[in-house]
Amino acid sequence: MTTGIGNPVKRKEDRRFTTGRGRYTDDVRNDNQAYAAFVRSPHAHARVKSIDTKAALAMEGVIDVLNGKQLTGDGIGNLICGWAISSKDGSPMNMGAWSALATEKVRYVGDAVAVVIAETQALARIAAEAVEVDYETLPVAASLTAAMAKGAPQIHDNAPGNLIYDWGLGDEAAADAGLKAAKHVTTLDLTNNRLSPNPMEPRSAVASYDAAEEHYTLYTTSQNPHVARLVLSAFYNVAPEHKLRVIAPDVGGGFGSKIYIYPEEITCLWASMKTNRSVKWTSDRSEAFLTDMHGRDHVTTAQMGFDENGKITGFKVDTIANLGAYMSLFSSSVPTYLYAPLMSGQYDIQNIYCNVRAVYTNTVPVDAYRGAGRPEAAYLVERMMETAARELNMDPAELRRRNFVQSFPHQTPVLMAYDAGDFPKLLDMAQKSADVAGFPARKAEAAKRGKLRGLGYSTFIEACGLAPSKAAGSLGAGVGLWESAEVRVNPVGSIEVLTGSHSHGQGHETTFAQIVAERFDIPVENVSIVHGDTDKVQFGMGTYGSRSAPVGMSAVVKAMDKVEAKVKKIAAHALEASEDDLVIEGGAVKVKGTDKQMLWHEVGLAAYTAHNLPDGMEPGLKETAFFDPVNFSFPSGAFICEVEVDPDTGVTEIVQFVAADDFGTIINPMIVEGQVHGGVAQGIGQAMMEQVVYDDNGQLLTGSYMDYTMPRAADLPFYKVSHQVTPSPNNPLGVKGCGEAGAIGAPPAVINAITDAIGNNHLNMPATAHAVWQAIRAGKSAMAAE
Amino acid sequence: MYPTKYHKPASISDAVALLAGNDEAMILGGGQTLLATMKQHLAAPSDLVDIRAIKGMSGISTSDTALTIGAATTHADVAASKEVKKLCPALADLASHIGDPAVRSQGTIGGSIANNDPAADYPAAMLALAATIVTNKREIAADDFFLGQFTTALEEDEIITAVKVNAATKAAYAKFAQPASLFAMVGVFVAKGAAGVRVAITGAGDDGVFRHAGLEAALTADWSDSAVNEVAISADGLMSDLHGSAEYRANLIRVMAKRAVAAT
Amino acid sequence: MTKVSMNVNGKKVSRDVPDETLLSDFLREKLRLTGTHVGCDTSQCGACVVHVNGKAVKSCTTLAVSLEGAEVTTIEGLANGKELHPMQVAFNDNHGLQCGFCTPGMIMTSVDMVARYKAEGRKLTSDLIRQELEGNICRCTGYHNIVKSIEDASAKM
Amino acid sequence: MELTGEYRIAAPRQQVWEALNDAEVLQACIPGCQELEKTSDTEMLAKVTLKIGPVKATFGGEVELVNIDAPKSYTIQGEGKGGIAGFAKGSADVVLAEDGDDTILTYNASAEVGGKLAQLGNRLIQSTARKLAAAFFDNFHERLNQSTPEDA
Repeated sequence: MTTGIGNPVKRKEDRRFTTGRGRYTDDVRNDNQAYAAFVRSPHAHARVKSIDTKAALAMEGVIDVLNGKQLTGDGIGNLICGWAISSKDGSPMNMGAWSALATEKVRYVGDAVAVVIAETQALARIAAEAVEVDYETLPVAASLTAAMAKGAPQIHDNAPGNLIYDWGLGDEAAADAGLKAAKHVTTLDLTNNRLSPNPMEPRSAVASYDAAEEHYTLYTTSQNPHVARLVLSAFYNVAPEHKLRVIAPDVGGGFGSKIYIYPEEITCLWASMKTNRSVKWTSDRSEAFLTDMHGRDHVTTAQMGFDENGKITGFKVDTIANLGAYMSLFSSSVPTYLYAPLMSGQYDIQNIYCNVRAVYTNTVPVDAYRGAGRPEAAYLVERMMETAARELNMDPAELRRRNFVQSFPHQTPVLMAYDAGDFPKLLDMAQKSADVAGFPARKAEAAKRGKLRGLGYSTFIEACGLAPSKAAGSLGAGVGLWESAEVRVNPVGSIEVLTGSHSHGQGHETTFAQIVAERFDIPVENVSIVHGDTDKVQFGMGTYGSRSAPVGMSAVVKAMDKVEAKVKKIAAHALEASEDDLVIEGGAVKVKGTDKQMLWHEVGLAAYTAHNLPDGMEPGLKETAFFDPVNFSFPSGAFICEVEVDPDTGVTEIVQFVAADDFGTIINPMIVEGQVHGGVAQGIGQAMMEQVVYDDNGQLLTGSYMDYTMPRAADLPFYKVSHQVTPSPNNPLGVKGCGEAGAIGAPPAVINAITDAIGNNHLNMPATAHAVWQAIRAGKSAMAAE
Repeated sequence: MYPTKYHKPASISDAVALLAGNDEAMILGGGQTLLATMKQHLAAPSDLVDIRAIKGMSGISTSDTALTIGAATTHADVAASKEVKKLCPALADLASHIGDPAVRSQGTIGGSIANNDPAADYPAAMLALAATIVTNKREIAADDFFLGQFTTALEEDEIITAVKVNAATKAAYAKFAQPASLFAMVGVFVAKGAAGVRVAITGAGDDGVFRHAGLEAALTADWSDSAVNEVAISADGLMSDLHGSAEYRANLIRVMAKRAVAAT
Repeated sequence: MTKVSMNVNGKKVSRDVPDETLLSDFLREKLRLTGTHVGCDTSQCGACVVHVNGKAVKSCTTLAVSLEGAEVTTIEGLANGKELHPMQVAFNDNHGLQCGFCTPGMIMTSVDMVARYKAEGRKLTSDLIRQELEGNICRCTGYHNIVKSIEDASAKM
Repeated sequence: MELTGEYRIAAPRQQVWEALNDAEVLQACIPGCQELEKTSDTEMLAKVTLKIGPVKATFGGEVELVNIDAPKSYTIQGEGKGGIAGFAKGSADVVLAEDGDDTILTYNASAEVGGKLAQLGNRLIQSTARKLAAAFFDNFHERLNQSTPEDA
């Protein structure tokens, strides 16, 4: 069997994508299609005094112009953040009201105040420009510094000083004591740069309303259509769940940015009812830069203490997170529970304390972006280790080795119980692959060419497979984090798997089929995966946090357990054998040691003809299951980046990038490697190229690909990817999840390499050529001053 | 896009007639800048006058020492031209690095020069090669043509029909790309020919393409990359933006000038 | 409105369209050939690349009315019936795509790239492939497998 | 974004001051100004067309003279809406000092752009603002004085 677990099966979904037959949301066009265009604020902070729609309404082909007061007047609820975080003093987070169309105030450039519905997209856009909005501009706080300054503009009335929460995790006294007892304390200030996710498919929504049935259908670019329906129904009061169908068809990348419910989807649904038309909105890239949730954006000061043997004695972190103008769906959890619990890294650290303050600013909301909190943690911990090694004059790999966790499970002082791993071996593998031993010679050779060569490590851990519902609930999550599956064996033996996971590039149609093919020993072609439609699939939780394999596939496995049990009952009955003697192989259910068998499709047919089933058995062969993990999974990795810097220009070339990962069991190595490639590319993007910049007035200055640097082919190397497998004991497949590792592990490896090359540790991301050139100069003048 | 009316005149006089007296009409070449601007609703020409079908607007002709390149000749055609490669390989090389392959197959030399984007490549070549810009009305020396960012000597209904470039004995272009747009953050074109040594810099100036007297003097005395080291390159008047400070651009001018000279 | 006729994927088509209609809109909305994607508005991402008269063109930065009589090939017209073009096969073989959104433009650019190098008798190396892809952005793959796909197809085209 | 300049004008301060308060003079000097209509002694309605390469946007808005200390100084400020292009705000503190028969004009201007122009055109905004400010005072200077500016 070459299609089962562990095989690089070529993707089944590729044929439609390579022939232009993919079906994305913007490809949907209904019969009575109309188009929406939003009227957006050019001001970062302003009161909406009046909206004059006369000129727009007078245009031929304009169907309606709708505003926020009408929307709230129809009972459409505010957008919410679904994870409640309490401050250290026990007070709840200060969540400000967020209407899909602003009613009183706009709080970031791009905040929508009205929507135009027109016969064509071009006309809708032109008419939107004709809507006259009278704004009274207010002082702007576009940065953390501005938002936290004394007398800063108040963005939401219920968040004094723009503070959303002041939260902590760990034992502060213990961390202080650990630092006090240290022989050496490393202090680091760093910034985690703000990023725009930029999936290549812009967001889109097509909403239609059936007045006779009072039923809505929404096509949308979502990573979790089921949760979208729940939230649209329960919180935004668009329609009860049974009157709302949400379909996420082919989705062109997400990276977190398509997890959330956005104002546009709510508005399109509501507008479809108001106008009795199908309403389509598709973002253009300029609009995406303005309105897609951003990622990261932290500033941190941290201290780590070491004893005389280089063992970590304590770690104390103070982070301020910019959440933008409103609290998006998961935003509160990203700098808290997805961040602080990772502060132990791959290390045995007994004393940790992490304080996080979250702050409003007049910028687009910030939420999860590939890795979500874990890249920020890994960047801090791994920059810290490298910096400490330099200060202690130790080999950075050796310092890490002295602190690695050695046995599993390992309980950290910050909530997490690591499941499985072998960190020293992983680092060995990476060092070998990177030929670290040969580095000094390569560095000397580069120096002859006038180039500065550097090497940087990142040995990181992540928590994936979000996660036990009970634990999440106790920490404030508003939803459970299990996953569902339904496995349908058809009368002819083909199999449909309906999963609550959602694929937007991850290749589920192939990998999910592989685990079914493996289990029932049938061709992968005979299995199809159905996802992304709330009318077809039962409630599920969607794809983010590298959870499709550890949670989504596990649910499929549970459902297959049930199918197998029934199959064996049916076959045992038909073959007059004991269930214990049956094996499923070679497309049949066989009685061990005999030539008696039932072909796979014969079992299916038997289940549905129901002519000869065991007494009391229901006909049919379809099982559902829900899987709720007992713990997160903990993929780990050892990345080594080697760079060459041109001191004349600051241009950095990545000459080698090694990624050694432990994802537990691997279903399809080709797809897993693809995930690593893409994640590393995004990590390199964060480290060297990408940054969202707002000016002091809250104007977005990086609002197109002319100014926001997307990694291109020529910016990136071939990656050397390898794996070790320590299966996770917490799910039936032993998988850990692979979607985010690259984005989590790469940034510190890159910055550690560049700072090594230039001999100046003070370098913020993105390390553009300009920034590196400046750091080289600053390093030289610092040396001259010494 | 806003509604517009498209015209494809077959002659210069038809084109001029379409442009005359209509402030809102614009000339369309390859459209790689104009159409992108129109999509953003930042330009709303009432009429687009597509000059690519006018006879004689495309193509490259040569004499022993000079090239005449039709205004509607695409970057890809300039890059691939045997004549250009022979008489002025630096110009072919420059054209082969404008935008990306799809942009090069559409964008035109006339459009680039008429637009005079402060980060465009061609204006540096025209200035350094002492090219002549030929219009339907006159011939304009490059020195008199580029008048600051997005500003040229062109009158309202004046249409570039061709550029004339003399072969240089030595010439090269070195570009440092702005990382996001890949436009020139600093582009330095060095040339030595009948017009002497000329060095033109694009991308860096606060007001568009300019010649650098210091570099020209130094390279006139000694055409070598080490000569560049001795030249004072001031950051005054250079652009400072998200992607690079004026000081960085000044540094890049030196580095790119050296690389250009070294490439000759 | 102007009537524009062109040959798209071997079929003659004529439509009345407003003059400002971009080729990408013409293909997607008038002909419902939705394989051509639009991923940006500054002509940089390349998701919209098609072939016009044998050359790769960004269809989002080209007016349909300017293409009277042109030969246009889109991703839907690349395969020969059921038989996929070697580039399409190579992208599948080498896992050169994930979400699939940039893929049509990537493939159309790649086919043009390989054809140009072959016509000029130049060898296409991985470094050159990376340079040639400057007008196409992919967010999923990190390009590794895209470059491999093009190298692979280049040997077979 | 701060923009400054200084001019020597061969005219007495009172005359320069009057010109600075003359709507007709201002309209002629503001680059791209198509209309400037006085609504009070210190307030005007303006329509200004801005051209940056292929970009063309018309801004409508108000121009106001504040902090008036006749005939020594004032602040001229304007704010206009340019439809989809966004908005532009600018102000210049203008100081007139007597130097014999001449007047020394100094300005300190600032500009702010919002909306689509800021989002898409930031590389050009600073240089354009500088150019526009300089153009205004160049025009003004030229109108009152044929000699060339000392420092523009």
